[in-house]
Amino acid sequence: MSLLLGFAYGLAAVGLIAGGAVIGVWWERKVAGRIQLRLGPQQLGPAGVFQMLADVPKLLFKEDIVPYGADRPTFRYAPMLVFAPIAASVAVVPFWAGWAPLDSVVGVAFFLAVPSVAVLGMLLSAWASHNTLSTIGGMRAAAQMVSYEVPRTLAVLSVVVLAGSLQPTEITGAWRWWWVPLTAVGFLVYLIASVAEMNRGPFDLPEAESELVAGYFADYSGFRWAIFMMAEYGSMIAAALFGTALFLGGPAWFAGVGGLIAYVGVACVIITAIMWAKWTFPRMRQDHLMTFCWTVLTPLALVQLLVAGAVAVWL
Amino acid sequence: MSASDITLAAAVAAMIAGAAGTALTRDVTRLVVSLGAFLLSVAAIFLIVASSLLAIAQVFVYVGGVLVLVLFALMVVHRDTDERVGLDSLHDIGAAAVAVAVFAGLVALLLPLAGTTGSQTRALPNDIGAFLLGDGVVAFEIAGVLLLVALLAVLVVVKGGEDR
Amino acid sequence: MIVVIGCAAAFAIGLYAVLTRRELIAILAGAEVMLGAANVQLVALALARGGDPAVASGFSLLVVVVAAAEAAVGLSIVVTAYRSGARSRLEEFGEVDAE
Amino acid sequence: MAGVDDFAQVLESVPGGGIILTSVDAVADWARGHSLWMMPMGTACCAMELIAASFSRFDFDRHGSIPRPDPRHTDVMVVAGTITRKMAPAVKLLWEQMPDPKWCIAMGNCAISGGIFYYDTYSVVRGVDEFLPVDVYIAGCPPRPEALQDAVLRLREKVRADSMSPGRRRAIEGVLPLPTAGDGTAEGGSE
Repeated sequence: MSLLLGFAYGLAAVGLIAGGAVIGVWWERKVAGRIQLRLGPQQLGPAGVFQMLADVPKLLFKEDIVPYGADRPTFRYAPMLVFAPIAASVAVVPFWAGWAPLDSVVGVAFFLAVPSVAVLGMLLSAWASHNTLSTIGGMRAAAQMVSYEVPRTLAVLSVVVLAGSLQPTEITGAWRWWWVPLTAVGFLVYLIASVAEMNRGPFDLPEAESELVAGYFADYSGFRWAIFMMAEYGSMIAAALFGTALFLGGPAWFAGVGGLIAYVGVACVIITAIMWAKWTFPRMRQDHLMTFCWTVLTPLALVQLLVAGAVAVWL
Repeated sequence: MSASDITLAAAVAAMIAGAAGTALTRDVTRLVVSLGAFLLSVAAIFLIVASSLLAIAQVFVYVGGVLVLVLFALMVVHRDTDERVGLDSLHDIGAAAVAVAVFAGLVALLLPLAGTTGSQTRALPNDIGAFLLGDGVVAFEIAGVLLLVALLAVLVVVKGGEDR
Repeated sequence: MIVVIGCAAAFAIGLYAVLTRRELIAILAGAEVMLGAANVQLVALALARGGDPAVASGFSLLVVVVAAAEAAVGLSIVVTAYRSGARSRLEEFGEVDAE
Repeated sequence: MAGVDDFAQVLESVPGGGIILTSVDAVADWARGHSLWMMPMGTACCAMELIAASFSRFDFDRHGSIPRPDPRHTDVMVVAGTITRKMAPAVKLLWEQMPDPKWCIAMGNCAISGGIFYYDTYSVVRGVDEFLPVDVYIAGCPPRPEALQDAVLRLREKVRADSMSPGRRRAIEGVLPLPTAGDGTAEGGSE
């Protein structure tokens, strides 16, 4: 019975991530258009909302290229290894006050740990392409993602310390409004590190499609490439939902359906802000990226943790 | 035999399969995938018998950290070879005999100990935290110092390699 | 019980990998297998003997952390050895350079 | 694409298979026509107009066309500019790296015929159709972005007339000259 329920949750999570990615790509093209003084997709449906209905079948009907010399099974299934952990991480998001699909006592650690398996999929896909440039792109991605996990985890820890629990539903239950000013720096660090973690601009060195030509997925075409894109958007959705729940209280504002709507609405605003940042800031250089992580974000997160710890002791 | 026993048996089987793959495969990616399967099934066993925090730590540290490092090192070392890399090994009777002997010894030694049934409860994260900052605080701090030393050691080793 | 036997088998397989492999990183992977098996064995035996699960888990947590440090140092040594003369196999370490 | 071709052949021989084939064709062609991602192969001054076409004032994204510099992710290669004999192998390699189905737009006189370099030059390829199957030609030196948008809309009409089955090309909407049904695999000016 619980197995069936888990299966249903899994399907729902994949649907949420894939559907969210489809809507997200359309929304991103509209946001990018507005920022660059254009309109974005317009022709299919009102304001081009059905643009993705054309893009997805097109990618499905594209040729599925496996390059010469590639490690066939690894090349084919590595995208799934990138997508699956990110879809799994949605399981611990507390959508409802006191309820999450997987209400684990180590939910926060789950959310931080499971997506890190995706790095492995990226490295494997880079290595399996049998392409020097892909390999270098994969190493760039791995270095960035492993490094940015540190400030991200430290930033989340400040909320964990305040709530005294690793369970997301308990954290949202214990949430108080004054946590927001107290953990504002931590939230900022979390957002920046999450953006770097999902390989989006201004930290999209692993992709950098206009300069470095798409790093580790350079040799993927058609739907396998779309899976990488879906993983990126899925990780953005998951990070926004989880950050809203932990730092801003998320579903704890109102009881019932109103809470869910407000929660998802705020998460959508955060997603829009992430897109805004991508289309506004220029891309960082690789060494600046790593320096920024270790000399700015990590100390900031540590200070935030110290402050939160002091307050937690003082209370 | 209950459902959890079956899950446990499956996890143990996956663990042995992963270990065998790590020992026998000749391909770099197969080695990494096997090692990943091994580490994940270890996490599954931890989840079933001991504690969810331990399982998550295993995934975080090993799969997300150590395994990525292993793959990273493999990619650095074999970067300039053009054909697919083969990992050769020197199979011989002696090594197999030693391994079998160790296995037999371990089973003979440990199986009598495992006969008694102990507590079946799993540890909560709070209990583990209370232990680590209570009775185990010395070990905890030493581990922290060791991590710092390891961090410095890695920096020194890699920097030294660059200077040479 | 099944865990104890399984861990002994995995440990032996890891030992076999360490003994037969010629590539340094593959040897390290074998060592990781041995460490993981020993760690599970530790927890399983502690629980089977009626130990406190929190103590067993906490101890294993420390082992995991320390093993990660060991892996990082080992891999950095491998990469450095490779960079100073492209050696990543065991035979090539027969003669250590004079300096 | 051999598997798709075989499948299409089987479908055509089965009674009622044609209905499935044309339905799938309709969906696929609609999707492909409205999502023509560009491989910007800009080598000379036409590239400026190509870049201008994507940004404000002209906005290629309206038509669902976005530039992707990775050949593996794109559908249509826009050759904008002079292609020299040294560059030609690189262009051909990039073309071959694009996944099927793919199309090519020759933008500007240099890409069509060598343009002003047609005479007295040893180094310029006289038109990219010497080595690429060009679908749409845009005249001009350089053509305005509007001309490029018109080319994409023309290409969309051509895509809409395409079929999975090599023997079956549907009745053509618009005025584009295309090979009629039955004369085999010719596609644009390829062979």
